[in-house]
Amino acid sequence: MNLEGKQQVWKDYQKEIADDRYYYARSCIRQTFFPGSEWAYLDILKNKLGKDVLDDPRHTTCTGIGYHSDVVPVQTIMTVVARHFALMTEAGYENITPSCITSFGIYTEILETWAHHPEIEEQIREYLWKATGREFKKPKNLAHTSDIIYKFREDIAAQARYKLVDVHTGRQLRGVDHIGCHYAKMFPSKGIGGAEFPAVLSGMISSWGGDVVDYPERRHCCGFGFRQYLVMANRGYSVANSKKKFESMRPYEPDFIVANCPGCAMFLDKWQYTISEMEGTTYGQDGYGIPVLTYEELAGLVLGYDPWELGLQMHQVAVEPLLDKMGIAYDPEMKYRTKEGKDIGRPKCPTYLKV
Amino acid sequence: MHTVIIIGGGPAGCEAAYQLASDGIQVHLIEKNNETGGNLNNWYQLFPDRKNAQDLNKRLQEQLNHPGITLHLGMEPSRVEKDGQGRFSVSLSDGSLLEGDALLVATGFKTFDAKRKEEYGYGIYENVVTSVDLENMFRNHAIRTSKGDVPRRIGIIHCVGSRDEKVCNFHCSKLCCITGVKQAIELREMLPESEIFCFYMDMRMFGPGYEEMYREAQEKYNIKFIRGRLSEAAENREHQVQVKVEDTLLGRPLRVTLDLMVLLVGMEASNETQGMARELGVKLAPSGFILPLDPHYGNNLTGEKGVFITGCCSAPMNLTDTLNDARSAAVCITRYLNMK
Amino acid sequence: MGDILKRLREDIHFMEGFNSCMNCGVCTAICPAAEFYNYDPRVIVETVQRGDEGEIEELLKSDTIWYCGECMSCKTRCPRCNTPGLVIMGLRKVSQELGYFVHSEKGRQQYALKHVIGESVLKRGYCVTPDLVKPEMHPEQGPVWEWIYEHMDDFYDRVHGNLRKPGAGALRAVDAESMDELHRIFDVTGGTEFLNQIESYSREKAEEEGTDLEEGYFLRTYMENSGNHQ
Amino acid sequence: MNFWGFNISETRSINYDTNDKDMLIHVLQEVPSCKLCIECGGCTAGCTAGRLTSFNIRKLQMFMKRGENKEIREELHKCMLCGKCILVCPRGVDTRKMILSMMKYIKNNQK
Amino acid sequence: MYYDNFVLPFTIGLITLLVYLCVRYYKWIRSFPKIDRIKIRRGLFSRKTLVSIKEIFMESLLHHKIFKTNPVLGYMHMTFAFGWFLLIIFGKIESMVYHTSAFNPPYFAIFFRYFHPAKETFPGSETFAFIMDLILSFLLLGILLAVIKRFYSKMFGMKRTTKQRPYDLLVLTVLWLIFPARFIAESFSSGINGGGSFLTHSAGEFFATFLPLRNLSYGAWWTYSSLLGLFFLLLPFSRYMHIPTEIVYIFLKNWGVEQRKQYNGFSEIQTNACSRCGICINTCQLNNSCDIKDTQPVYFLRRLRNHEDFSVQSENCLLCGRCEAACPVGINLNAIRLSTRPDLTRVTKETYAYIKPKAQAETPAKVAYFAGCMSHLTPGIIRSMQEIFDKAKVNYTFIDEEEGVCCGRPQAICGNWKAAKVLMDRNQERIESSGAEILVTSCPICYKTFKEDYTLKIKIMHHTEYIDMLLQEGKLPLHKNDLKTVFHNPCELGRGCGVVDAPNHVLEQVSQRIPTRYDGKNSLCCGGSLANTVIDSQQKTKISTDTVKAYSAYQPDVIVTACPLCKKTLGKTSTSVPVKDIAEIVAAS
Repeated sequence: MNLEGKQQVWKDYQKEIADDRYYYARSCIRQTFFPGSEWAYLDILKNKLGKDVLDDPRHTTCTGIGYHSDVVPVQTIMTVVARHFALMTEAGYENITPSCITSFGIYTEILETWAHHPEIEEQIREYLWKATGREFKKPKNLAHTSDIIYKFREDIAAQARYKLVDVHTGRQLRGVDHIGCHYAKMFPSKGIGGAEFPAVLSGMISSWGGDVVDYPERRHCCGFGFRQYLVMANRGYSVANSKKKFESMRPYEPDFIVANCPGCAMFLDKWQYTISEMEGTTYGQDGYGIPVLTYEELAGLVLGYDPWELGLQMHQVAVEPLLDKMGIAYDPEMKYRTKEGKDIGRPKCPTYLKV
Repeated sequence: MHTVIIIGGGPAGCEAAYQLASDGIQVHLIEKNNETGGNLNNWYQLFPDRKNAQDLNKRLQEQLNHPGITLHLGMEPSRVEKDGQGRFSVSLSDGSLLEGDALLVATGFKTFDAKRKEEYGYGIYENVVTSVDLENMFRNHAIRTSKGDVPRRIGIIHCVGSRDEKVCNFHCSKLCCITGVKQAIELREMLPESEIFCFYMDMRMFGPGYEEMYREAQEKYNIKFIRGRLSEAAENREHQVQVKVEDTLLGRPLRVTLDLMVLLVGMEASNETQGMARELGVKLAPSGFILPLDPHYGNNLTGEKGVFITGCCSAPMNLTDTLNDARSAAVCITRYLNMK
Repeated sequence: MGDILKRLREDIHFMEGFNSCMNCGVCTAICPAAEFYNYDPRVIVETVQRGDEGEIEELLKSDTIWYCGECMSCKTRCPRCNTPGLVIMGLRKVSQELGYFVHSEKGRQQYALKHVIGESVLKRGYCVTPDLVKPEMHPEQGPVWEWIYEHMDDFYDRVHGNLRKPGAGALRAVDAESMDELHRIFDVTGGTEFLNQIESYSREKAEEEGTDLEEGYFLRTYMENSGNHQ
Repeated sequence: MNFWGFNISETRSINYDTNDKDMLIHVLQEVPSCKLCIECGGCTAGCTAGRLTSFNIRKLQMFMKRGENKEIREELHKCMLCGKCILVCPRGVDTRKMILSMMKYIKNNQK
Repeated sequence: MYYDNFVLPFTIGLITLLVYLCVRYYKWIRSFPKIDRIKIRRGLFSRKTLVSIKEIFMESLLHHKIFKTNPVLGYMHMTFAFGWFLLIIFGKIESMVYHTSAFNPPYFAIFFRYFHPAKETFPGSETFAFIMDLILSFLLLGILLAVIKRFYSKMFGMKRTTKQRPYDLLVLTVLWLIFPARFIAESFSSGINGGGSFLTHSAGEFFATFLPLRNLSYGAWWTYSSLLGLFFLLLPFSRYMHIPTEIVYIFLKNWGVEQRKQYNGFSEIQTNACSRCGICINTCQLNNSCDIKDTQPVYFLRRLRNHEDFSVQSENCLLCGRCEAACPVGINLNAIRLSTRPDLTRVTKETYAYIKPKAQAETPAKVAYFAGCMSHLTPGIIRSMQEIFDKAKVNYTFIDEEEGVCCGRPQAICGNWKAAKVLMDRNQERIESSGAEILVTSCPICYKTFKEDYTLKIKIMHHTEYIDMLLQEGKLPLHKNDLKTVFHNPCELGRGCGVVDAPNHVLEQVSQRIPTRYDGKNSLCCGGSLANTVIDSQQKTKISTDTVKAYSAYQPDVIVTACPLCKKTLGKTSTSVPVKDIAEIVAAS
């Protein structure tokens, strides 16, 4: 693959990202499955990069999962999002940073729709006023939280305690990125690097010393498909799509997967377990899975955060092989304990997948 | 004696120059490159008769030896002005000035920049080439993958940069289909063992002998035609290209790995065509080509009196049509000059 | 123009997603649903383009429109700037408005989605919360999740969660005032009505079948798979 | 219902790389005119069996060309061999012989 | 006792042959289906046997049919068969007269001239000698013709003669040599001892002038006997097996044995009854239009007999039946060819399960019209039939107007009888549910199978017959016009079902029908036949072009046929003369 060609593409897809003062919009899935990532993101921004970021206790879900499950109408989700804009405006912020690809896609779509159809924006303003008595200004800048990390990836690299390098051999660690469909497929110009050769995560990997693997099914959906996962009967679709990706990336022997979207991260992690149970197949080395990280976790590891504080024990696929390669010190005893060190038992072992 | 200035020394400009000169008109032919022929210089064989393109090119060049024709090679018009009597003065890049009674724009087309279709990976994947690159490979008689192997499976992708809103080209370039068929046949002749696919949406076999050539490609050369537009290409570890299309006539997604992928790049108005249109205040069609005064009767005329157009600056055309169009433009100009 | 078409043309997703189709199949080529279901977004758009009311009605009553995963990969590709995914959203909306969704196995699942996601939004202010991911309903989540689920209260603290507590932070409880506002937004914008509509059509269907909506019918829509979808 | 409540779906994609093209080779040898098909669907439009059931001769031959032999095994016996399709084909494909050739292949390669 | 060792080759050969034939025929006949064996038992002592004997005389000896087709060829065959027959008969009589007993060993009559001392006279010995010489010369002339035919076949009005393989050439040579050998042996004996008549006597005297006959004569008799014995031993494995087999076949045929769908002993008998006269080669349009020269019955049957691969030849046949109509032996060529086509179908309960039965008609119409699949591509035929029904005020129901089912014959003619049977059963149900009394079809293919393979209890008519009936009953108003027509009788209709007169009647009543040499059962094939799966569309087009050319030579205004397939096929190539269906002509008149 010709890197220069890719760099040419990346040049065309550089979006504007605000420097500071972000209004944080949380994600239902991230907080459920990766609460440590959320904390790490806020902590990195505030304490490592010295940025002003507001975690507003009042905002709700964007209803995105309901919207894409077709149980929440478009006017409703627009008004819910408009309320978030109002909260942001009231708090004196102009830059909104959702921490979820579904939300990011929806925010982008809503702003685009309003740009094309001002009458809809007007209608939504009326709805919001009627329902909450609030008014809003549209955000000046919309960026996904990963965009922010991408923007400051070199600052993070400068503070890094670990690199994405195998400390035993000096080999660059191979990382596979998964940016999530709604990040750039709907509006390629809103994603760093565009939809075809996205750079938002691969940029982080490169900056932090790793090697990016561009495999054939890189762009394929993880298979969430909203209703296709949420309803049990449909999950065959969901897992099959992830499997397709695993099969395609396996020959490249990646050391880790980093995902943009909390949903994708969760699925790529959990489906490895399911596939191993159903078919006996594992995709990592020596019977392990391929560790799946969120970009916050990746940044956290590079910056030397404690893996268990980041919540890496919540992953079904063991992350220890990656930690070992990176030379990160961790206390295996503490993996499944509470903050206070209380023993609350440990998860059962899967049949095939080594943990 | 009348003088006509022709801008662009491709097949259209050359043929028009010769026709006008033969009618006793003084012709100035301006060509930006150091040789005439334009895009024809990049071609190996012509369709449907598979004649060597350079033979035709040579013939056109020889015609330019006519004493009535003055060639200005390596020149570009920097400014064009029209006086009250309808005479044109054209300043050339070397500072010289030409004067003429009529202006013929023959600035032609350029091929679509395949890099703009990122998902096809041109310039990124090692074994993705354009139809222009392939012509070059034909001329060197070397069809090889980046590793130097004989490609065992080759896919030809139609409609690259044509009929595609995503690159703002709504128009059909019309020649790519037959070019694809021709190239498939040429590939087969050089690589008798390879499997060759064409991924098309419609086979637009508009010219005489084209449909027959298409049929022959199927029957004699065993070229496989699959109706489905390329959606996405990816490179695997062996640097092969994995393509995803829908086999639309089966209604099922199709996955196939190619050793070499050829993009049939479409035609766009050349930068010079667009520049001349701006300079002369001539209207452009939404496709970016120059809009003729009337699509049936005035296809060599523009809204600007004394400014004529010919060849691919007004629409994608094959060589036959281009040469016809050039002759037709010559007739229009002669009549215009006689009425003046 | 028939009622369905009229409704479709008024739908913003449909408006944005449908221009004209030349059947090139670019959408189907990369569609994750076309890969695993008997599904072809190109054909959906073509059907809509033909504009036959009866045909579209049949489509709205079929499993077909429910196969899409709304990943919107199709939007990136279409050379005519259609978005079959958005067309699907329009079709699904109309199917639910007119009650056609209960005619198909996959359509009936809307009740399960309403029951799980819709109600969660209105109850908790989130689409998904840890307590919603019950291990018995989510065997694929694996033993680690089961362990987390069982020690939810002890565990989230460790990873800086603020589970069901006031204030900021992951998994915090949404305050009452915000919940009120959320409910009012649903009322004002038709969100509540839409959810009720799904429920009432589903209730009719459940009664017709003699099952209890929240138990038997819910479980059926959540788990039923005829296997005839490929 | 299994423990999971679902199975991993199988792909519907045609995988040309791995599909078995043995039947294709056999049929093309016996009926070279198959190469001439332009997939216009004329054969299918007038098909006697096609009026009564889902039989689609155009697709059948395309499935063969892609090596999707399972579809052929499922569909082939629906043909009545009436030969109407031959009269319609604008490219002179011997569609009926193609069917016979497939039948022959399947008969000779039964597992 | 009249005996010499040289008779041994002949005698052993003859006995071996007879034993072989008995075993062989017994085996074949035993493999017949029961019904056919019953027919033999019933026919054996009936008039049919006498009829057979007459036919054997006419065909096996006189070769009357070959004579009719080609006199020179007929003469050649006759000299061989009849000449030899006479030689045996008169020789036997001669020996009986001499011996005054009917019981003498079979070789005695054959080698009479050796055993009979020349000086010894008996009643009519001179006459017998004369007759025997006459027959021998007759035979020798036949051989001369055969030799000429082999090297120069055009003289016989044949484009080409049957090609032989080396073994056949050997047997042929042996056969050719038998009579010259007899001639030489008899001449030599005559040259030594006298006797014989104008041929052998004169030759004997002539040979005696320069040959040591005493040394040679005995050897000549050995040669003659050996050739005969060799011929008998070789015969069962050569084309000359047809000589005895044809006789057996004629008996069996007349007793009512039929060629069935399976290839069985009767097929073997027919295969062996082919004399390879080669007449089929010249009637075959694949030969005439496409230059295909290996598939005609003579070659096909030879492959069958020799157990060579016949799969291509089996399929490469239009089943137009022109060869069968011309075959002097009357072999069921189409049926045999069809019986060799393998059934590729496997019937399960899924087979054609999608064909649903039709509801019983509440008020049945008198006539049920079945257009046939192909007719739906020639809507002119259907519309004309509907007009005709309306004009004749016939109450009819259109069975396959919307959802037709194929008659099953296209499957059957590929050998796929199993699937065909399912189709036929389902279709029969649907036809019966109409409750009609007459089934009219526009397609001769359907017509043939309705008549032969279905068990319909209603009257089945092709539309030509039906229109003819309407005209005869005066139910159809008639206007004769000046249109000059020629009639192309579809293979399945004329030769296939014997419908010859009806279309001619109809055409004569509505137009100026020009008689052609292709009328009736001599009609050509249009080339569109579904039966041939080997030739490609260009070759079919060639046949059709030639057929159109043949009809166009009569300068008709229109070529009329009575089959949608013929109409489409001929119409494809006939650009100057329109091709119409008889129904269209009638409807327009």
